[in-house]
Parts: sequence; C-alpha cells; structure tokens
Amino acid sequence: MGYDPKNPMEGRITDIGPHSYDDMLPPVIKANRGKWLYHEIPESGVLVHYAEGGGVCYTVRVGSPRLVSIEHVREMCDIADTHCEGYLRFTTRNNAEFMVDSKEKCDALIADLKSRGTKFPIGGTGACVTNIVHTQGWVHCHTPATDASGPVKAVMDDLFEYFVSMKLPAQIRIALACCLNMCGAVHASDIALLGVHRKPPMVDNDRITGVCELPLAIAACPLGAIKPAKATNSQGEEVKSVKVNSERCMFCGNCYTMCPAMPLADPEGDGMAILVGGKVSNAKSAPKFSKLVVPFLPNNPPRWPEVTEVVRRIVHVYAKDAKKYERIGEWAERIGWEKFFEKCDIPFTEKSIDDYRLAYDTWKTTAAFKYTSHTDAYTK
Amino acid sequence: MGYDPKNPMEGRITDIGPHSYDDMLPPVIKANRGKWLYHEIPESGVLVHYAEGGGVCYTVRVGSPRLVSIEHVREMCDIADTHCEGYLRFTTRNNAEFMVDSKEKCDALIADLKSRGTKFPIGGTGACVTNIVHTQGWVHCHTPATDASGPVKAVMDDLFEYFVSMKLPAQIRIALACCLNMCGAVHASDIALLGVHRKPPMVDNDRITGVCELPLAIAACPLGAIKPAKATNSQGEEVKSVKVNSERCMFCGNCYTMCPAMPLADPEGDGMAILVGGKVSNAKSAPKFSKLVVPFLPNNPPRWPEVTEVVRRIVHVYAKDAKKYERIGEWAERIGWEKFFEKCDIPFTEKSIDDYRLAYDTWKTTAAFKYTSHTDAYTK
Amino acid sequence: MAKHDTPMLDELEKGPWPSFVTDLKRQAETHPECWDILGQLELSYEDKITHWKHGGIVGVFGYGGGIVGRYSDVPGRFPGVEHFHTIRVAQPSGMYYSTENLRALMDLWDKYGSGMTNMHGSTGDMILLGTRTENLEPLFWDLTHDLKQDLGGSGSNLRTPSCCLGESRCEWSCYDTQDICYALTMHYQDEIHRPAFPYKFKFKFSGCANDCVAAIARSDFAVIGTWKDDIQIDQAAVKEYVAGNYSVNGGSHKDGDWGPFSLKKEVIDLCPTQCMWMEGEELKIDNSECNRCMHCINVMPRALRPGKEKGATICMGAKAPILDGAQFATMIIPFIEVSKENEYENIIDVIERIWDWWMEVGKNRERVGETMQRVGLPTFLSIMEVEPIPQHIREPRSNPYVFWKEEEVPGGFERDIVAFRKRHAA
Amino acid sequence: MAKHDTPMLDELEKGPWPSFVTDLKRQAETHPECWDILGQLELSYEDKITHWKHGGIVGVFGYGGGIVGRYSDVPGRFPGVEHFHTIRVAQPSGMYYSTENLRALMDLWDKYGSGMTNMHGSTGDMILLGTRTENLEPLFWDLTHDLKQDLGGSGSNLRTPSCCLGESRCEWSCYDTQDICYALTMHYQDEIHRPAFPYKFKFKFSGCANDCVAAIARSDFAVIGTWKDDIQIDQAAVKEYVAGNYSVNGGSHKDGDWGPFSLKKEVIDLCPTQCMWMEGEELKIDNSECNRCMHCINVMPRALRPGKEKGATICMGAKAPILDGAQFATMIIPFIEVSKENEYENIIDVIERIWDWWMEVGKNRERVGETMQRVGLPTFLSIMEVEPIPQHIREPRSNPYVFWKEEEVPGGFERDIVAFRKRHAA
Ligand code: SRM
Ligand code: SRM
Ligand code: SRM
Ligand code: SRM
Ligand code: SF4
Ligand code: SF4
Ligand code: SF4
Ligand code: SF4
Ligand code: SF4
Ligand code: SF4
Ligand code: SF4
Ligand code: SF4
Repeated sequence: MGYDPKNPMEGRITDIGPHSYDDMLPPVIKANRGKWLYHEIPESGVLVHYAEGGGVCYTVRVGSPRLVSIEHVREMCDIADTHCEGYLRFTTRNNAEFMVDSKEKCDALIADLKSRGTKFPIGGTGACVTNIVHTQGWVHCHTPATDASGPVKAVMDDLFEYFVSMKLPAQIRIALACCLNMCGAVHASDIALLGVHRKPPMVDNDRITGVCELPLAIAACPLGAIKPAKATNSQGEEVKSVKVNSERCMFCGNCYTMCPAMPLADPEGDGMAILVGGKVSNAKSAPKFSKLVVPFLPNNPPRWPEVTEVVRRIVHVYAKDAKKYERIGEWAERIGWEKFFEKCDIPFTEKSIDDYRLAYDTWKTTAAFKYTSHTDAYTK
Repeated sequence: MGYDPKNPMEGRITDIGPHSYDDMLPPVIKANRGKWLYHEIPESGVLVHYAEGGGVCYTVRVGSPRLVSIEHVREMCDIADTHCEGYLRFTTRNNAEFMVDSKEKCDALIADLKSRGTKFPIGGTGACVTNIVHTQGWVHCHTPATDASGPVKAVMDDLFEYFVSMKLPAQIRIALACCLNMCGAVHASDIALLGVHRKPPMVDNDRITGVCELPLAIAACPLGAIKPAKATNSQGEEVKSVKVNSERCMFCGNCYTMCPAMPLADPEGDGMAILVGGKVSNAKSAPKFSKLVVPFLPNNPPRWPEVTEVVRRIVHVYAKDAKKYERIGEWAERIGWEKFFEKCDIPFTEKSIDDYRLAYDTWKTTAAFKYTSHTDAYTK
Repeated sequence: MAKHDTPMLDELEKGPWPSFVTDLKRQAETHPECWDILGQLELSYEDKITHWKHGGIVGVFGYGGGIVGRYSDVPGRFPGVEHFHTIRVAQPSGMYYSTENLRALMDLWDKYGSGMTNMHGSTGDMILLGTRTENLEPLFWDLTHDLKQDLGGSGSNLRTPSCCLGESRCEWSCYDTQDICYALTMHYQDEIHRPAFPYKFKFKFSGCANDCVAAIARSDFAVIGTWKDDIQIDQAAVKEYVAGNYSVNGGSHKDGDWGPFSLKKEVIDLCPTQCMWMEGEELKIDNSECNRCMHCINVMPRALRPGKEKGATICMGAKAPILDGAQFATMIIPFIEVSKENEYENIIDVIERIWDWWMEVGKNRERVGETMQRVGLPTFLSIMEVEPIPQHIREPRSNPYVFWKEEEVPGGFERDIVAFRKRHAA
Repeated sequence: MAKHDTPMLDELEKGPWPSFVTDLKRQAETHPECWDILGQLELSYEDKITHWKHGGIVGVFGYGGGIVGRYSDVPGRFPGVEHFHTIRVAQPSGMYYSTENLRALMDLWDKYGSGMTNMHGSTGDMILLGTRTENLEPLFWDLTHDLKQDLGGSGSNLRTPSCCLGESRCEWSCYDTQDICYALTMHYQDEIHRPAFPYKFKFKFSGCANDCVAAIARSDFAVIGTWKDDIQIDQAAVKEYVAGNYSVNGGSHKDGDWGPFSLKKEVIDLCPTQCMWMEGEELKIDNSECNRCMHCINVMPRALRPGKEKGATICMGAKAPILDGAQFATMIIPFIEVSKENEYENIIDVIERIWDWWMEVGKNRERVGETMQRVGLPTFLSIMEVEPIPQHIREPRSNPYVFWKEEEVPGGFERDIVAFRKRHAA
C-alpha cells in the first residue's frame, strides 16, 4: 500500500515511538546486562567489561564525523555483521562502538577497522580528547555564526594524537555550537568553541510584514534593544517595523530566531569564541560552566587556523601542567585564572569580564591574587 | 572666651581634623614603630612584640562593652597613668589595650586590672571569641529591630570562657547589627546577629505630609512595593500619601530611613536572625559573606536566651569539629552546609534559601550532596 | 564527477580524522544532491555565512514536531538542496541498533532523502539530513508502517528523551536508564509529538553521577543514579591495586607517564569530602560523609562499587544560555526509587507536578529553569511539594531579604497606626 | 538612688562580661540623665521597640556631618534624653590616646553631654552619646579651640577614615597605615565635613591581607598592604619552629589541645596556592605562585616575613546589603606604592578619579560599589584608566554575552539590507 496523498489520514499510524532497546542489544550485552562487575581499557579505544558469571564484552570505539552518509552507516553495518552478530551502537558523543565477546574477535575487528583507512579511527577512551559534540553550522542551520563540521574536522585532525591515546591528565571534552543557542553542551565543556555574531540585526522592511510578529520580536530581546517603529520599505510604503538600539545589543540572535526579518549574520562580524573549564560529571568537583577566554577569532575556512592554534596551545599547556585526574577547569582554578592566561599565552581582554546579570559574583573580591605578566606594569 | 551664640561665626575654627597619631603614641611604641620583628601571645590577652634593636612591647588587651561612661574611661586613664606612662589605645573591635615595656610592668598592670572586678577582663587574643562589634540598638538608633548592648552582654557572658582563653580552632568574630543597614560588619562575620523586621511599614497619614518626600520614599523601595496613593488622615483630610504592597515587601526598612511616616518596628514582628560563616581576612581563603542559618528568633529581653543558646551551640559544635586554623565558614564549606545544619542541630527552613537577586548561584547544581537527617524522608 | 568546484572543502579531505567531505563525495555518486550540499557549503566557506533561509514550517499531519524545515537561499545554483528538511527519528534508548534496523533506515533514506545523516543529534535523535516537503508523508508512512518506528520531538514539546547506556554495559548504573527512558518515551508520545508546553522540555537519564549523557547540563529533568547505603568495598582488590596488579582507573591513563599508583594521592587525597582513609591495609570510607561523587569508584572499579540500595537523584531546570545565561539543573529530589515494577509511577508523578504548574504559569518560550528562577526556589519547592532541605542549596543566602508570609508573623501585617503612635510619638 | 525601676536591665548586671548597665548606673550618680537612658531602655525592653523618634537634623554651622540628631518619643517620662544627639569626634589614626587628651575629652563630655560614650563607633569615630541641641555649638567651640580637634563625618560625604594599627605595633604592616590615614583625613577635611557626594564614602587602611580593620568588607576604598618581591625566610627560625622551640602562630592556639606543631599540616598543606615545600630542612616558597594571603607568615612570625618591596593593593566598592546585597570591595589596583614622600599623590589621584566620575554619574544614595555594578566592571576599569587584567576577576564570564563596540568590528554596525538580500534571499 503506502502513503496516499488523497487519503492522508487513512491507515495512518502515529505515536508508536522508537523501537525498544531490548530488540537492539548485541547478544553479549543481552546476556550480561545488569551483571557487569568492572571494566578495563587495555588500549586506547578498547573497553573490556567483565560480568558476573564470566561474561566478557570487548568494545571497540571508533571516531565519527557524525555527519555521515548512508554508505558510511552501511559500512558500519557490514563491519557489525561480520564481527558483531549484527549489532552496534553510538555513544552520547557520536562515536560508534562495536561489541564482541572475545579477545580473538576483538583483534579481528580491530584489524578490519584499521584496514579501512582513516574512516574508523580507534580511540576516544580514557584520558583523551574524545569526539567533539557539535551542531549543524552552515550545513543545515539558519542561525549559525560559524560552521560546525569544518572546524570540528580541523580541530580533530590537529588533536588526533590525543584521540588515539590516553596520555592526558584527564578527559578533555570539546564541544562546538555554531550560535548562542548552544545546541552542543558548550556551556559545560573543557573546551568549547562557540559561534558568535558581533553585529546587531538588520531590519528587513521588505520582509517584516507578515513573517514577523512584532510584539514577539520585541519581547525576544533580553536587553530591550528592540522598539516598535514605523519604517518605509523599498516600495516606498510605510510599514510597521522595529528599530534596534545597537548600543544595547549583545548579538545574542534571539530576535532573529523569532523574526526572519532581522538577520545578524555577517562575514566579518561572525566568528568563534573559545570557552574553557566546563565539566559535567560530579566526580571530585561539581559541574562547572565553561568560561570565555577568547572572545573572538575570525571565521577562516576551511581550517580555522587561529582556532586550532589556540585549542592546541591550551591542550599542550594543560597536558604538561595539570595533575593526574585534573580536568581543565579544576586545573585553572587551582593555578588561578591569572596563571591560566599567562601559561596559555592567551591575551586577556575586558571581554572576559562578565558584565551581564550576576556579574558581581565573578569579580575578584580579595587582595589575594598572583602576580603574572599582566601585573608587570604595576610591579616592574 | 568660648562660644558666643550671637556671633556664631566669630573666631570659629573648622577643619582642623583629629590629632596626629604621632602625639598619641606610648613611648615604647614611638621608640620601636616600624621596627617590629615578631610577636608572641604568652597567655590570653597578652601580646608581646619584639623589635629590631631589642625593643619589647607588652600589650594587655581588655574587653569593653564599648558603651562606656566617662567614669569608665577615666578609670582606664588612671590605669594608663599608673602603668603605661599615660597612653592607651582601642582596637578595631572596641577592646582597650595597655602597653608597657617590660614583663614586670606587665605583671603589675595585669594585677591591677584583675583587682578591678569584672570591669576589665583580659583576653580577646588569638583563637578566641573576641569582642562583639556592634551598633546602637534601642540605646540610640531610630531603625533598630533589636537592641545591641543587651544581647551583646548576654552573648559575651555566655561565651566568656572563650574570650579569656585561646582554645578554639581559629578566631570567631561575632558581630551584631540592629537592622539591615548593618552598621556592624555583620555581613562578613563568623557569627552575625542581625535585627530583622517582619512587618511591612505602616503609613502614617497624619504625618506624611511635610516630613516625607514621597518620590524619594517610593524610589527607596528596592522591590517597587511602594506606590503613590491618596489617603485620608485622621482629620478627614485627603492627603497625598503612599500605599505599600505587603506581598512584595521584604522588610528592609529602607523606606523608613527615607520617610519617618513609614515605621516598621513591632514587638512581635521584630527579632534577630543569625548568620554564620563570614570572614574578612584573606588568609587561606578569600573573604566570605555570612550566610543566614536562623531566619528569626524573638526579641526576648533582657537576655535573649534563644539567641545565646543557638550561638553557644554553634560555637561548641565548631570547637569540637573543626580543624586547627579553620574559620567557621571554612569548616562549614568543608563539611558541607547540610552537615552544618545537622551537626549544629539548627532546623533548616526555606528562609535560608536565597530568593533575592543572584539567587541561582546558591542553588545546588550537582548530584553530589551528603545525606543527613534532612534526607531521611527519602532514604529511610 | 564533481558538480561544483570545492577547493576549500577539498582541504578538509586531508588529515587523519574521518572527513565528512570525502564521505559526502562518496555519497554523491549515488545521491547527486550531495554535490549541492558540498556546493552550497563551499559557497558558505567563501561568503562566511549560512545559505539557509530562516525557518520553514513543515511537518507531517497531526504532529507538531519531529521535522525541521529548511530551504536554500540559492536554490537556483543548488537545486538539490532547495528543500532540505531534517527528520528527527527517535533513537532506541542507549543508541544500540541491529544492523537490520539500521540498514532499513538507510534504505528508507536512500529512497526519500539526501543520503546524509547525523548519527546522532545533540538531543539524541537520529537525524536524517535533508529532504523535500513532498517526501515527508511518504517517508513517515514507511517509517511507521514498515520500520515500525516513529519521529522524535521538536518545538515546544517534550523532546526525545535520552540516556546513558546504563546497565546494558556499565557496572555502575544505579537503575535501568534504558528502560525508564523507553518507558517514558512511550508513555509520553503525545507530549513528544504535539507541542503543548510553553517551550521545549528535555528528560535525560544517567545511571550515576559521572553523568555520561550530560543530563545535569542539558535537561530540564535530569535523573541521575545514586545509592543510599554504603560503597561496596572489596578489600582484596584494594590490595591488588596497591600492589600495582590492577589497572588504575580501568587503564584510562595508560599512555601517560604518571608513575606507580598511589592510593593516597589518587584516591584518598582527591576524595572531595575527605571521607576515606587507610586502616592498615584496609580502605575505610565514612559513608555518612560521602557525597557519592564517583571518583574513588572510577579509579578502582574492581575494588569499589556503588551501594546496593540504588535509585536516583532528580535535578531540574538545566538549559542553554538564551536568555539569562546557562543553567545547570538544580537538585530537587535527593533520592527516589526507580523501578520498572511500579512502571515509574512515582517519577511520572513528579514530572506531571512540574508540567501542570509550568503549563499554567510558564511564559511563552520560558524554559522551566527560567520559571524556577522567576518564582524562586522556595516557591518552586512548595509547588513540587518538596520539603526544603539544606541539600537544595550550595550555601544559605547571604542577603537578609527574607519574605515572611503574613500568617507566619504573630499579629499579622495589619496594624493600627493611631494605636502605634499613642505609644510611639512621631 | 535609682530614678526608674529597671528590673530587666538589672539582670544585665550579672555575668562576667563588663556590664554597661552597671556602668550607666555608676555614671548616673554624677549624670542623672543616665537614669533616663536606663529608664527609656527598660521601657524598650518592655515594649520591644525603640523609643527614639525618626531622625532629627541638627549640627554645627558650616558642617553637614559629624552629629546625628536624636529625640525621645517619651520625653515626658525621660526628660534627660529628650534631646539625645551623638557627636562623632574623629579619632587619632590607630586609636591611640594620651590620657591627657582622653581626660580632656571626658571633661568636655562631662560638661556638655550625657556622660556616656562609645569607644568607638563602627566607622572608627569616638562617639559621644547624647546631648541637647543647645550644647552642640559650645561643645564644638571647646573641642576645636581647647582640645584642638575636630568632628568626624556623617551623611553623604567622606566618612572618617580609619586604619589598623599598622607599623606602630605590627611587624607585618606593608606601609604606614596611620600616616596615610591621618594625611588623607587632613587632606579631605572639606569632603568629610560637607556632604557633596551621592552617598557616603569610606576609606580604610589595613597594613596587610589579614585586614584588621575589615577594609575589604566595609570601605568603598580599601587599601590593603602587600609586597611584590619574595617572602623573607629565616631558615634557622624555621628549624626552631619544627623543633617546637617557637610558639606557633605566636601562641594563638595555646589553650587548645592541638598536639605538636606540624609544618606540613599547619603551613604547607594549608597554603592556598600550594606553593611551599621542604627541601631537606629548608622551607621553599615559589613566590611566583604565592598570593600573599599571609597564612604562613601568621603561623610562623619569627621565620617568615613579608617581602621588602612593599606597597598596597586597592580594592573598591564594599558596602552593607541595602539595597542589592552586601558587596566586598573588588580588587582594582594590584600594587601601588604608598609613600609619605610624595604625600600619597598617586593614591590621591586614584581617589579623585573615582570621585570625579561618581559625583557625576552616581545616583542619589548610590554607593560607589552599586554604581560600579550598574555600569559594569569593564566600564569602571576604563573610567579608572586601569587596564583589565585577569587579576580583576575570580573567573572569566561564563555567559557569552559580549558587548562589542562598533569600532571593534570590521565594517562597523551599519549594513545595507538590500545588498545583503541580494546575496542571501529571504
Ligand atoms: C559510552 C559513554 C556512554 C554512552 O552511553 O554513550 C560513556 C561510557 C563510559 N564512561 Fe562516560 N561515557 C560517555 C560519555 C560521558 C560524558 C558525556 C559527555 O562527555 O558529553 C561524561 C561527562 C563529561 C564531563 O564531565 O564533562 C562522562 C563522564 C565519565 C566519567 C567522569 C570523568 C571525570 O572524572 O570527570 C567517567 C569516569 C572515568 O572515566 O573515570 C566515565 C566513565 C565511563 C565508563 C568507564 C563507564 C563504564 O564503566 O563503562 C565508560 C567508558 C569510558 C571511556 O570511554 O573511557 N564517564 N562520560 C559515552 C562515551 C562518549 C564518547 O564517545 O566519548
Ligand atoms: C589589635 C588589632 C588591630 C587594631 O588596629 O586594632 C589586631 C591585631 C592583631 N591581629 Fe588582627 N587585629 C585586629 C582585628 C582584626 C580583624 C578585624 C575584625 O575582626 O573586625 C581581622 C579580620 C577578621 C576576619 O577575618 O574576619 C583580623 C585578622 C587577623 C588575622 C587573620 C585571621 C585568620 O586566620 O583569618 C591575623 C593572623 C593571626 O591571628 O594569625 C591577625 C593578627 C593580628 C596580630 C597578631 C598582628 C600582629 O602581628 O601584631 C595582632 C594581634 C592578634 C591577636 O589579637 O591575636 N589578625 N584582625 C585588632 C584587634 C581586634 C580585637 O580587639 O579583637
Ligand atoms: C539538531 C540539533 C543540533 C545538532 O546538530 O545536533 C539542534 C538544532 C537546532 N536547535 Fe537546538 N538542536 C539540538 C539540540 C540542542 C541542545 C542539546 C540537547 O538537547 O541536549 C540544546 C541545549 C540544551 C537545552 O535544551 O537548553 C539546544 C538548544 C537550543 C536552543 C536554546 C534553548 C534555550 O532554552 O536556551 C534553541 C533556540 C530555540 O529553541 O529557539 C535551539 C534551536 C535549534 C534550531 C531548531 C534552530 C532554531 O533557531 O530554531 C536548530 C535547527 C538546526 C537545523 O536546521 O537542523 N536549540 N538544542 C540538536 C537536536 C538534534 C536531536 O533532536 O537530537
Ligand atoms: C554609629 C554607627 C553604629 C555604631 O554604633 O557604631 C552607625 C549608626 C548609624 N548608621 Fe551606620 N553607623 C555606623 C557605621 C556603619 C558601618 C560600619 C563602618 O563604617 O565600617 C556600616 C557598614 C559599612 C558600609 O558603609 O556599608 C554602616 C552602614 C549604614 C547604612 C547602610 C549603608 C549602605 O550603603 O547599605 C545606613 C543607612 C543609611 O545610610 O541611610 C546607616 C545609617 C546609620 C544611621 C545614621 C541611621 C540612619 O538610618 O540614618 C545610624 C545612626 C545611629 C544612631 O542613632 O546613633 N549605616 N554604618 C556607626 C558610625 C560610628 C562612627 O562614625 O564611627
Ligand atoms: S547552535 Fe545555533 S546555529 Fe548551531 S544548530 Fe543550534 S541553533 Fe543552529
Ligand atoms: S541580537 Fe539579541 S540583544 Fe541584539 S537586538 Fe537581537 S535579541 Fe536584542
Ligand atoms: S544597624 Fe541599623 S539600627 Fe543599628 S545603628 Fe545601624 S542603622 Fe541604627
Ligand atoms: S521595608 Fe523595604 S521592601 Fe518593604 S516597603 Fe519598605 S523599602 Fe520596600
Ligand atoms: S553515567 Fe554512570 S552508569 Fe551511565 S554510563 Fe556513565 S558511568 Fe555508567
Ligand atoms: S564517591 Fe567521592 S565522596 Fe564518596 S568516598 Fe568516593 S571519592 Fe569520596
Ligand atoms: S592588618 Fe596586617 S599590618 Fe595591620 S595590624 Fe593586622 S596583621 Fe598587622
Ligand atoms: S602567603 Fe599564603 S599563598 Fe603565600 S606562601 Fe604563604 S600561605 Fe602560601
């Protein structure tokens, strides 16, 4: 039968939800589910879980660009069919995982994966740089201030050695979001790349009528920078429109989300900010927000060299300086943010000083601080 | 000559400022000023400072109720004349200090002080409860929600053993302020007693005209609870007045400061809150604000037993539980505030949860917390 | 053969990380619209700007979510992406797939779509990336009829719930994350598909405080596994760790040069509550001081395990920064049983208590975390019928601005100024 | 003989702490108005309410501050306190007194006042507590002519500056707190006596980070001593501490049961920056990591001393909670020389830069800390002509809401929507 546009409601099925996880589990998982005792990571990208009763599961984790083709997924299926009895999974950070129940199968699996060129890099476990959680960027979204897949590829190429090894003090979780909506977990990442606009929205008076509910657009602005106004469109007609007070605008883009006639994007205005020191897990320290340390780097496709350079610098300095188990944020707090900027050789700008709501809580209200190169003007 | 009310400006002297400190220094201080090397506290209340070149200064510190009579001060002068070559000083926490240049003189001084009954308790040094910084209360101020000198006397009587000894883990600095203006350093004290109102201001329509600039009164309210209104005074005349939205009022008293026709004070409404965990020094940890742990205890003159009881409990538990050098706030942070409430047996109320500005920063945004009796309902 | 020159994108074929460009080109062989994806993306690389128009309201009949509309602003040059809507297909909990299902999905997409996907979207859905409006209903028909599966959420509704893999492959999971995720997804199909909320609402389920699905950062309703009794210690295994026989942290730091394991430095000293110590060769834990952060267990998985009486902590209100800054979820319910047996009724109760309230008082596009901030935590707790406890806060308030209710104050708020003035002349 | 029954206050004559009630009674013998203080206070104890009327604008000619007016609301019953104004007499820096001066002050107060004082007020003034309006001018005449000293501040002006005792009796003072306090008090007599500010403004001077005058908590302008070179170490003295020959923390914990001194536990482990360690018997400090918190110096005063190149850190904007919550002062100037030699010109420059700005933009009753918050720290720094450095903040912002200025963005803010739409169709 199939869909019949003339009878769209006939035979319609809705609200059946996803498949049950139960139908999707590899046999080794099904057999040992809930009985796991402990795990080991014998080498980067390989996890071995041991269960009560002797069950063992070997997992091989491979990197993925997330933006993958049907062919790529089918190739994964081929691998899973060959080695894993026809099952595989994806991780919460978009890596893929293949599971088998013996060391031999695991070795064969690994050999197979390695034979396929760069498509399935094995790694992403333990104290590593695992896959970058990211978003759509110029590949699909309407509000981005930068691309996603491109910069992610550039950064992962650059940090590849850390994906395939476990030599860092702790996990580095990198995320990228192409605009302030932050569809990646950018607000709580060890390193976060964030697309930012820097020009206030234009008002498209030819378009505003009809596509835009003016009161919603006006209400969308957290800073009250948008006011109703009369304007003239290119036909010379007077239209009900809005006016943006550029001095108040902080380029959040919320107005554009609500109103298509208020685009912000701009080749020179847009680019990337870098935030660091966030974390999610509750281990040792509570979850932390990422903090803005580089307010802007230009969009420089295809490889965003300014961005990869700063990220690499942070990773290298951290790798050398931090203690075992210390996440980037824990490290920065231990050494002090003044030292973070100094050690990572990141120019400090007033843009890193909060001037939004709750800002006072981030001011330094103690006379105890460290001298760094920043204080040379006072002490030298 | 003297002041002549008919010629008030004649011979007038102004802006001469205080005496120079230089004219006020005891000889042992004058001789060694700027040359001090180190100090010791051989016993509670006695400081010995050693200077380059062999100078030594013995200081004996004595408690003071701060609200002192001419006679009391003259008696201090007698002591200073007898033992200290006619000089003495007061500390930033209102204790008095007598300085001499030898052990013998110091012993004689101490003997003299001890001979004077309870007037001059020796103590207030080191890891002790030193004098309570406090304010006017019912003795002088117009806005208090509690008394100052009375509760201070009651608390110091109760904690006296800690004033005359140095057996606490660290200093406990107690302060009292009789209203939210906080003329004592209540916002940064290990233990703070704070007079609080709990009833919104009345509006005195017989008085409002003339004494109150309505726009200032209205603007004074941080929560916009005050609106202009017409009202009728007891003469039946319509007057321009204000109206208070009680639901919005948080009893800060700022309106009364600006407008005498808006009194808040009330025998049942007023009382004391207790805050803990503040500190000022930068030693080890940055200055901390005091945190509200008991939102209200009634005014129960003359000895405020509910207040002294809670303060004593906190001090005792802290004394037993904290580590050496750990201030109350550092201790509470180390053990966790949930444990603070449990160990000190202070009932937790929603009033301790911030719901003012910046409140979100105090919410617990981690799954890592400790179980206490408070969680029994969930776990037992 | 390349339909467009993509010199910049070609640069992204270099390097060790798998290249989405290479993959797109490969797919372009059978799905020529992929050339237009590449072409338009190359144009964006030149222009440094997106070439997608704003929005586009498309969907399938009867659903308010699951599809995100998208149109090219240069359809003339890139007709293959003129319409480029994405389909959010609800993933199986834990993101395990049979190749059978995955292949069927790929075949479906081969038939109706661009050939490109995201495995997965940030919320957890499978994202089928780019199709034309006229394909939506047929695709949906086949998806539901042939593949027997459904779309996920988008818009002001319950978003597709997601979870860490939980007990399927993790020894630490304190409840069955997959099962509750699946059960609630099924229970709330209507809420997922038909927007009726002030704004989006997300559930995420992590089996322990490591929070491998980032629930506390990214979900309005975060269920995080924990336990209420004592950490299980295997003292023999402790000794093996000390002897260097077991790999520390499962081997997570294997390639670093960290020297021999030090139980003291790596576990005891790093325990945030300092509640561990050695007594001879025995490791001791004062569990009443432990905050169940997971660190020690992470480091010595063979020696330490979560307690036996398991359940979860519920945290609420996380969100991204728009408008008032990002929020982590706030701890609201310290411990709750999570059990298939009652079909998660107790958790459903909690969920519906928030929803009932938020649907009534939440403003348009106000996340529940923002509503919580607007009314204040004490009010929110009372709405949730949760007794305020010190665990709800990091620290007590430092401002003294307590709102007293009239009924709490003897004599109430009303007073007679004339009587007052009799005793206290102005 | 008691003029009023004070059964409640009499209770406060008991107990070991010196009793203000006993003292009041003693004074009442020569100053009978003290009976009325007691009487009215007893009435307050009965009524649980103050019996002072609101405000009362009194003062001496030409001054806008220094006197706080106060009237009883029960003057009929307590005529001795009908008028009960306080006089704020500026204290000598460091609050040292010759008995000669103190006796003269007491004599003056014997003549004109109630007989009661506060030694001292919270800001630092000597407070003469309670006199009648008609006494103010004569008292002021005698004070200035005979005692050669002056009133302090009150109202929207510079409040009486105060300081810790500094180098007069403390080995740690990094500059001469008394001298600068005195010098600036003299320099700013006009600002102290004639309110011209939006609200009060306070200076406090502490010689080191122990901050014994609570400058960081209670002053708009807090000068806190520090150094820029290395902590001075006397290794021989370190050994004496380790050997138990010197009293730890000067003896501050003498009466406690803390066991023998442990350099590691009490100093090294508690150093907040973890920048200390032992090399054999030598104590080492990585001074580039030290934040000069004072802890180690406090614990071992004979072994450790502040560096030799001394000066101060300036923090700005502390205040009590009304209206937006209390503020600590924010670190603005990391290091500044504090020197008699230039008559503190460099510090005066800083002060006047704030004042010039605050007097212009500060709202009525807005403390400078509130103005700082209103304009934001970056703006405040630029007004202060201070380069923003990471030392100004505890941590970088976590929200991404950066305000870019038009001149910082290539091409500026103005754009042509028509040109834009040509490239990016809507
Ligand atoms: C597979 C996955 C869950 C899933 O359902 O897909 C997973 C699996 C495991 N995690 Fe995770 N974590 C996964 C995402 C996360 C996330 C979420 C994220 O990054 O967005 C977090 C929170 C990250 C954060 O804090 O910012 C996370 C924080 C942890 C931690 C805590 C790390 C810390 O010390 O802060 C552990 C414990 C450890 O590694 O010692 C952990 C431990 C583990 C263990 C060892 C659990 C176990 O016993 O099997 C698993 C292997 C870890 C490894 O790869 O080294 N997992 N883990 C996810 C793999 C992502 C990937 O492909 O890289
Ligand atoms: C006399 C006085 C200064 C003055 O100008 O009057 C003073 C004098 C000394 N202080 Fe202080 N401090 C004085 C108020 C303060 C204050 C202000 C306050 O309490 O309002 C503080 C900040 C309190 C806070 O942090 O909340 C203060 C925090 C310190 C500290 C840091 C304590 C800590 O570890 O947090 C030290 C160092 C120490 O004691 O080890 C210190 C040390 C000292 C030394 C040892 C300095 C020295 O080398 O002579 C002096 C004797 C201390 C003692 O009594 O044990 N002084 N000291 C003040 C006496 C007040 C009193 O009568 O009790
Ligand atoms: C597809 C996806 C990104 C991705 O590449 O993976 C996505 C894409 C969009 N998100 Fe998102 N969000 C996606 C996960 C998230 C997440 C992460 C999560 O769910 O864990 C967040 C942060 C967590 C949160 O919910 O706060 C997120 C926070 C937002 C926001 C800001 C919401 C807020 O309260 O601040 C918006 C703005 C809005 O809703 O108008 C937004 C809006 C959007 C829109 C619909 C754009 C818009 O302005 O309307 C994007 C459509 C892009 C496109 O054309 O394809 N998206 N969005 C993710 C959904 C895939 C999936 O279903 O699996
Ligand atoms: C006398 C004194 C309390 C004491 O018993 O020691 C005092 C007494 C008063 N203060 Fe104060 N303040 C006194 C030190 C303080 C301090 C402490 C300090 O200076 O270190 C503070 C907190 C620090 C600060 O400045 O923020 C302080 C913060 C206030 C405030 C709140 C200011 C704010 O910005 O939040 C007010 C309200 C106002 O100004 O209207 C206030 C107002 C008042 C008034 C004038 C009452 C009023 O509403 O107008 C009080 C007069 C009481 C009386 O009748 O005697 N007083 N006041 C202190 C001054 C004595 C002196 O000159 O030495
Ligand atoms: S982060 Fe912004 S631009 Fe990127 S996918 Fe999400 S909404 Fe679109
Ligand atoms: S970008 Fe944000 S701040 Fe600027 S006008 Fe739009 S909504 Fe307002
Ligand atoms: S704290 Fe309040 S009541 Fe007490 S003296 Fe200061 S202003 Fe007056
Ligand atoms: S007491 Fe404070 S909150 Fe209440 S009306 Fe007066 S100013 Fe407003
Ligand atoms: S959150 Fe905990 S239970 Fe879930 S996968 Fe991660 S470590 Fe395992
Ligand atoms: S779980 Fe965390 S808090 Fe508990 S014992 Fe282990 S490390 Fe300490
Ligand atoms: S602040 Fe420092 S210099 Fe001043 S008295 Fe206190 S310890 Fe000494
Ligand atoms: S002053 Fe403080 S930070 Fe510096 S070495 Fe001493 S204890 Fe450490």
